[in-house]
Amino acid sequence: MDPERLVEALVFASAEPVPAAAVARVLPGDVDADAVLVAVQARYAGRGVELVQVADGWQFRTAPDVAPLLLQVVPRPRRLPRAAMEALAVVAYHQPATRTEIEAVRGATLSQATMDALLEAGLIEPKGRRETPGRPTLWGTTDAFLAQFGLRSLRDLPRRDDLLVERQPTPLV
Amino acid sequence: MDPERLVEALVFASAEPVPAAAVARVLPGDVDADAVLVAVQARYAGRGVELVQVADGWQFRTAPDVAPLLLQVVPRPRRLPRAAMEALAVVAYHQPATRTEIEAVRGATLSQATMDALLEAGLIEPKGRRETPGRPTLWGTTDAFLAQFGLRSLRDLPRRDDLLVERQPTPLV
Amino acid sequence: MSDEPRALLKLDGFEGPMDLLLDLARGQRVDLARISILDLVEQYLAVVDQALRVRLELAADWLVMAAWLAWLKSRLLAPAPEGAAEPEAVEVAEALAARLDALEHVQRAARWLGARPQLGQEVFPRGCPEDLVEMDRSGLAADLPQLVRAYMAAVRRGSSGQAYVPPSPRLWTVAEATARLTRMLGGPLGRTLGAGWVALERFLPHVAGDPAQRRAALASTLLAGLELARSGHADLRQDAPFGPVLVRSVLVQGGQDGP
Repeated sequence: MDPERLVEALVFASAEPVPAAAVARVLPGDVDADAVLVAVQARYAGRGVELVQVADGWQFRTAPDVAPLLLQVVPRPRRLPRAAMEALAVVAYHQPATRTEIEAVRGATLSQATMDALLEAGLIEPKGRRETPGRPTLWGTTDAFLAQFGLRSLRDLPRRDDLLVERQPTPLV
Repeated sequence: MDPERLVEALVFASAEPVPAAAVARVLPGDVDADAVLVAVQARYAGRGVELVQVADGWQFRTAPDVAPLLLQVVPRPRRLPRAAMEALAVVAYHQPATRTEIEAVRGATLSQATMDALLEAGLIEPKGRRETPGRPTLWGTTDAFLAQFGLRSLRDLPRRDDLLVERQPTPLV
Repeated sequence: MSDEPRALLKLDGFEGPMDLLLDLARGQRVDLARISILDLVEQYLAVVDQALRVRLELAADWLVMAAWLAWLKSRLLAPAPEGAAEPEAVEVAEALAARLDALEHVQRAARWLGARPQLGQEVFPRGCPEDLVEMDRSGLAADLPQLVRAYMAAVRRGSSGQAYVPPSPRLWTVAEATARLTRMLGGPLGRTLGAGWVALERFLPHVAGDPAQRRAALASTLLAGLELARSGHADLRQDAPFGPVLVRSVLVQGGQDGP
């Protein structure tokens, strides 16, 4: 059996990212799962459906440029509002973080609606408590967060400096 | 936009089979939906995933020859209901025993469903009849019973006397 | 004065005082590390002042920030004497600049995330995943400890004092039916009926839902009727096959007119 066909079928069947280890399990011992995955990825490059590496796994996804036409047919949930995106960014960079810490960085209170939106979308999850008075809950991002934004790991987040340099410093007059 | 890419993505992302008419609605007016579908089908022919036409539309599916190789069989052993477990235990210790005798030891009636469950699991079997009025069937345990409970023979069952300490009358305080 | 509506409008769009400060800092068009905190304070106070002139109520955090910035401004202009207990105004200003820098980073990170193709927004996963897992339910989860516990539980219940009686369905016997039929034909019902024919079904005992018990009662009552007819105590009649069986008391006709 052609290993590419096996891998293609296995990853295609799942709506979730499939870990490379799970791919390796269906292949004969002497076949390199990563090499096969990369070969399948190349085969689908530029097609309407692409193979991407996200959240410690591999997933077939529609190509981003097809979206406008797809959205006529496939339902799309509401986008996260700005407050939720910023709170999410704080958690992503400062995790694990308490609610108070998130509020401190943003300089604004975190509304219940924002917390609910992030929790319902499964983008953040409790990661224990901080051992300080009141034992506040610590929040961190989930694998669903990585999958949602097409990240392989938190290391794929741009470095702080890379985010800030895009701005050209205007010389003082 | 390459119509094949669009159709590929549309069928991939849909939760239901996509009728050709729905494909046509997404494509520009002058593009023949059926022709595009057939072209995509040809592209996937022989791959791990195939585009197939089912009753109400088009759908991607794992290639029939690949599916069995990916099928993961997960053992999910059943538990015996409590009544069946007790009846089995009574048979084990009192065999050969009639149904009425099992009921007498348990102090509860034995439903036909419970008997059927034990018979189907191959744990008990008829061992002749008792020569009393009505000639009731005698039941005993099987070799499958021994295998299930890791016993070499019925003598390996814990001794009845070791299990049942004579109940002491509770001292009055 | 033409600035007022614009200032108010702007205030409503901000996620709090820090957000406004950051926006004002960006307006200085300089590197965030080199912004003039003093200018920033002036601008913030001006915006809040304008907002207050148009509407009196303003969330507390805006006013707290305004008061704090006013303090910072005074300290920056007239530094506290050496050795004062208060923190150096310059250090406080630097801390504020650092907070603005952190917020700037978060807002950029949020925009970076927002610009990525999002699952369910710009990219979509397989809509109808296929289940490649099959459950094998043929095995049995049962071990010796469970068997032993079950045995002990069974024996304890069996010897718990309540004598076990196998249930026997309560069936209406022919003797009971005969007694009932005789009693009813000779009783008030029989006297009321006189010599009339009555459907045998009216002599059935009251039986709860169980069909087997109903059939048994019907059969016993029919046999009882035949028995009474044989001994000359009653007449039976059936006008058509499968029609109702009628019964008539001979006792009444025989002149035994009650006590």
